[in-house]
Amino acid sequence: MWEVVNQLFLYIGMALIVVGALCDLIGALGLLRFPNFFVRIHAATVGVIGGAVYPLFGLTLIAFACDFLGYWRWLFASGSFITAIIIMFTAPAGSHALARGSHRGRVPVEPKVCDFLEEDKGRS
Amino acid sequence: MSRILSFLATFLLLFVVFIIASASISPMDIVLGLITSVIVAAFSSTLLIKEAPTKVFNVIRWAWAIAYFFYYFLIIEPKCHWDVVKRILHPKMPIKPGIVRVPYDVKSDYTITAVACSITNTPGTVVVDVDEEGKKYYVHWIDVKATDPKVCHEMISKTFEKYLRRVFD
Amino acid sequence: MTWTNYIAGLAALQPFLAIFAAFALPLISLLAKRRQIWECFTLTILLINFALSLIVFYYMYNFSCKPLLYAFGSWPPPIGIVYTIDRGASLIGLLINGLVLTAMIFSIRYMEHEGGTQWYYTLMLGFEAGMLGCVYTGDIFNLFVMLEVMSISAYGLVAFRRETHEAVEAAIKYAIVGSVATTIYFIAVIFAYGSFGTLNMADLALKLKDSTLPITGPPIGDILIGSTVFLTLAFWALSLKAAIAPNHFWLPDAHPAAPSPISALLSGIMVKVAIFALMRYMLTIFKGTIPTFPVVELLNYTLITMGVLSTILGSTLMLVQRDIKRLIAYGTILNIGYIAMGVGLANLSGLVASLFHIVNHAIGKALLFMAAGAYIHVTGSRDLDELTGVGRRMPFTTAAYLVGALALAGAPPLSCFMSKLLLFKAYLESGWLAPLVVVIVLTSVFALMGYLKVFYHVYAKQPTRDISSVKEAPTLMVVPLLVLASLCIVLGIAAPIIVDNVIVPGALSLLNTQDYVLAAQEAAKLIMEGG
Amino acid sequence: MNFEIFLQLYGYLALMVIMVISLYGIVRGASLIKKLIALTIFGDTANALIIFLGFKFGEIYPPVLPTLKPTLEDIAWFVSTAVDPVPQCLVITAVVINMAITMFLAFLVIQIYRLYGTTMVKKIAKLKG
Amino acid sequence: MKTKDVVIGITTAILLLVIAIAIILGGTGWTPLTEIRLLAKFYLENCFNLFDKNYWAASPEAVSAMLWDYRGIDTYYETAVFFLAVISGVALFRIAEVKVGAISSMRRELGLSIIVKTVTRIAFPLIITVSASVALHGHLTPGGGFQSGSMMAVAFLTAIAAFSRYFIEENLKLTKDNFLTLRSVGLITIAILALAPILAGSIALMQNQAKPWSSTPSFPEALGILWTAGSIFYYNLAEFLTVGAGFTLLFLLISIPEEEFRRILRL
Amino acid sequence: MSVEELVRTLIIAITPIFCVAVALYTVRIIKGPTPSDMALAIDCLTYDVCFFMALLAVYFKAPFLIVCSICLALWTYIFSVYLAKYLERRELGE
Amino acid sequence: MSLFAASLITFTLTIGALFTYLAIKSRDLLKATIFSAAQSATYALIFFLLMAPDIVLAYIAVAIGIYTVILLYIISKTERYEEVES
Repeated sequence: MWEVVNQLFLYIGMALIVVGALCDLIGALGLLRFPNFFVRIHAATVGVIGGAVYPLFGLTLIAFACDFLGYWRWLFASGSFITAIIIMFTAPAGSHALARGSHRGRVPVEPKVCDFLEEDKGRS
Repeated sequence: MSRILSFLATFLLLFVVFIIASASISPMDIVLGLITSVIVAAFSSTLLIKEAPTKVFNVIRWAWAIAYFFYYFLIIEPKCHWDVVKRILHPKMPIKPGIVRVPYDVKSDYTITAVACSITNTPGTVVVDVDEEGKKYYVHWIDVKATDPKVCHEMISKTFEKYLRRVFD
Repeated sequence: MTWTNYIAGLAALQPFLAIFAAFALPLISLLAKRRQIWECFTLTILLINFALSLIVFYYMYNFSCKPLLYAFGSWPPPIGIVYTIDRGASLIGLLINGLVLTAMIFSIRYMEHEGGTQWYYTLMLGFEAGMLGCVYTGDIFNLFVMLEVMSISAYGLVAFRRETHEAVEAAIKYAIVGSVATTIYFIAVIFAYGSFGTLNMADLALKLKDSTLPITGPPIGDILIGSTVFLTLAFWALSLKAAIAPNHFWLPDAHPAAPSPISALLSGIMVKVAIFALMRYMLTIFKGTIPTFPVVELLNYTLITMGVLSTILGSTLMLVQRDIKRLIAYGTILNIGYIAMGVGLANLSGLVASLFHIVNHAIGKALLFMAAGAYIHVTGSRDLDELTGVGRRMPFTTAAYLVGALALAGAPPLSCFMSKLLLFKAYLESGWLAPLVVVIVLTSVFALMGYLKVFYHVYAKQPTRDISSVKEAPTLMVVPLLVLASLCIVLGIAAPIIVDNVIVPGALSLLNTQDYVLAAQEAAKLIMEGG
Repeated sequence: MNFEIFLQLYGYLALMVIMVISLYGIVRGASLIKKLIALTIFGDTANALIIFLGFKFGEIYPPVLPTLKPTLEDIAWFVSTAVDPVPQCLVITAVVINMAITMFLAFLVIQIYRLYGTTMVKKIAKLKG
Repeated sequence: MKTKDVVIGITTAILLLVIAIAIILGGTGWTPLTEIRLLAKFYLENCFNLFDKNYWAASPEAVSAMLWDYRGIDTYYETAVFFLAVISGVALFRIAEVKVGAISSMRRELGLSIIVKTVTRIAFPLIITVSASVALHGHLTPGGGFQSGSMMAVAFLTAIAAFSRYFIEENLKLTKDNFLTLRSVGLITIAILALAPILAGSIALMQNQAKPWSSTPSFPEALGILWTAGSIFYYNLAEFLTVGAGFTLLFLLISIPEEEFRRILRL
Repeated sequence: MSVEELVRTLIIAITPIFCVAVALYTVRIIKGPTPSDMALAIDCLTYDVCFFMALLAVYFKAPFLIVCSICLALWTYIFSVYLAKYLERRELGE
Repeated sequence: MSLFAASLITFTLTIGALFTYLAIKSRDLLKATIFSAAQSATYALIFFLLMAPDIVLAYIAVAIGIYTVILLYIISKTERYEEVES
């Protein structure tokens, strides 16, 4: 039973890591290609959530399955899990704060379809 | 009473965090964890849990939270990722960015934050600002399909609110 | 454990205690908001330290001819950090303690109108600890840490008058230059560890002689290259800390900008601590041990050149200053030049002259700065033109100033005359370097002119403004001045006795690599065998 | 093995280049803040240099014994695989010390701006007269 | 200006060459290294050697053992450097207590948006707990007093950024005097721990375990189930408080608004 | 192929991808027209380094190295929050 | 030190040198601060690869956190642009 679960964990974890690496690459590409800061945030989200949180969860799963790490695999598991949770909490707050600060600091939003925040701020 | 409950809730949470952080359940870690959690909880319980600490002990809320966690990470996130990845890799970069208003209908700080974090964590939407009086987010959307607040709410944040209201509100 | 370890322990306790008191002082200042309590506390600690250093000094000169070793955490030399206290170190330690104590007593009244004196005293305690640690330590990395303790309190003290423009500006210049110097010293330590595989000074000396302490084994790298790079970088860093020209550029800004008692400490003793560390490296550890590549000799000649340069620079620039404290600060560069010239000779007579000049100059320079501080305290100005004539209303201060100035310029019966005479003699005996005596004589004359210029302005010149409100400085400021002045006279008159009984043994102990190494070896052997 | 030698030398060379660049920044930086940045980089590079001295080729491991009940074999394995702990100890001390100095310099820079209204070295020298 | 640039470039390049050549010629050992230095081997072999306790530090982490036992006095003075830097900063920014209520009520909008505030509220106790975990395992796993203390400072720093500096003073009821007190208490604990062997009759400052050549009462290796590695555990704990409080104190000071200072210094 | 070999091969295989990503982030940091862009790129870079550190800890079989990634994640958050605050207003402490 | 780790170190050091150069060159001090933070991140990875977890913990806290934050404080309290010398 445990054997099967371990194998499952291992393969899921490896798949997540591979996906994460690809997300990293694509996020970096997006960060390069996109035209302005606010659009780049989306690529950065791909890079952070897809490129760091998913693979860290995957690493947690792998650590359960890695017999060669011995007793210390619990430390691996807990460490990567805590890191993943921390990034999951803080990355959105950080990028939100950056976006808000940039918008107030007059970083250009062009190209854009609409900017209701600018309008609302202008009105009040 | 509520203060004691909030203290207890904070204490339990911190204890779990300590045990996970030290990755062992040896007697030494348990004793140290108890002491640390008591001290930290003593001065941060009011910070962490401002009102209605009974919510923390509600099992149904925790169940919803876990369900939401899996739903979010297994279904919503991959979908959004796939969408943005397509846009990045497409030679013409089909983007239509803009900042739209998204109204919300939740009460507590935690729900507002959780919904905002959920929106930000999905690629394609980023909360740029919050208007607490007008009860709306300003969301930067990579592909503006509609500018009407109702429709935006429908497309961006409805699912998150539905789950998170059950967890936090 | 024998009786000697307790004595070494007393030496090791001094910096520890000073830092302990510095840790406690902020707490005390929060609990008791009266400045008298802080002052009493600091004074008590400094008195205890002074008594301890006196005991160590007495013991070292009367009962022990070998260096004493103190092992922290009872770890023997190559494993842990040791303090090695020989006669020279105990002499400098006594000097440090005495001067800090004097400066502290002087500051009680001097700082009475300033806010935040608790931080001032805290930094002063830290400063003392840093200097003592630099002198006593027997570990090259510990020297780095202690240099930083000393430097950072010096930066803080220079910037203490935060509302004066030049103080903050001088502090930032000093801090940037000083931290570059200490980082370079750290790189030097890297090389020592890389090539020798040890951090202990005695072990370094042993490894140069194809021997070793237990555990560390033979050197790892090429000790020739390793020690060359180590010595060169350390030499540069320490010469910057010691303000030998051309590395003196920070001193004329930094030293006058500090409060006067701190200027006295900075000029009087801090630069000498760096010189002492240099002596440790060049004369005790690396002395004549690398026959194939004469790096030590090369550095000695460099030191002499730099010394000559600083004497000339210091003495000429002294004459054109308008600011009383700046003038005295240039005098420091001049005298550091003398000391460097003595050290550069690398023989007993040169070292004796240097060591005696360190003592004399420390006392004289502290006296001058404190007297200037008394003038400034009373009149509130540092410009010579505004100080004209105040000396007549302050007889004790002016008398003390005159004694100090004459002593520093080298007037015959006073202290520095003797040390300059020794230096003169050392150069006359040194063969082809003998023409350099001209420099000594000439710069002394310049120095005399510079100091007498101050005296002329302060005492002889007609006052340009109303000085009837000027009174003699408070007693607590005058007493330290008089004590230092009488020390100047005593050191001058009793010079033969002091040189024979104090300075020569100290210089001998500094030159005696054999005993220095033997102490470490014995400690290591004794402890390793479990006895 | 040759390739490893090349890598190690490249590491030293890169560190030297960084050190020279930062020294240049310290000497020639127009602003005190720039000097501060260069100073931090200089200190960090010195730290990296000493860590480079402590490493070795082969199987390596951090200098932490992963068990509380070691046997003799464990200790022998530990000694043969762990990297040099001495530079690490020195570097931690040096990092803290550099940080302390940088903090203090930062306070001084702010104070100098309050007094002089600028952080440019030349302007300060001019204002000082 | 160009010539000066060239001169500086050449001098720094000479430094580069000297050091690089010294390394390449083997000034710091053969290249590439496959063995570590003997002194380091000694530390590694003895820091947690249950079979020969003569030279042991009772801590399986060699770096912590070196920091607080083998080369303990270095760390003591390193703490002093940090302490003196803080004191210099306090002396430079010495200021009467800022009237808290007046200013915070004057300015309507403090801190960042509600999202960051709420995340900080959640993260604050969690970060402190994680840092405490690192501090309490400092003698067993990497990390120690300084590292965990600076992690604790993260919590207060986020609080300063996300709310404002008045948040710490008003909501947490911690003023800069409290931090100074906490810091002093931590430092005095360190000093007393270092002095304890002397008071117990040894002659060695900062002695952790009794040695055969210095057989005095040593720090107990463990308190019941709690392995304390002699004194290293207590040192780490005290340093944890000290560093956390020190950083917070400095950042509280530096985040006092500039207007306040200009008013006090009358600029 | 044993589990160990499998995992180690995987890690070595994805390292080039990681390096390319880091290089691309670097390009963005250098090009970034505004400080916000640079900060964003650094955020991504450090979070990726964070994940990579955890991965390498498995590769080196050194459990203690995993603590570093927690610390790095925390401080990166501080970095971005303070930069945001700088962009938003003049006094950082309010 | 395997070949794998050594080549990673080489790569990281190159990027670190690049960032240092940019940090010194940049006239915008805010950008210089960010460059130095990036340089610190590369150094953290190097320390990690050289198996020094203790240093990584201390170094990250100091270099990425404290230095950057304090430089931001300075820039916000003083001035952002370095003037070009004439």
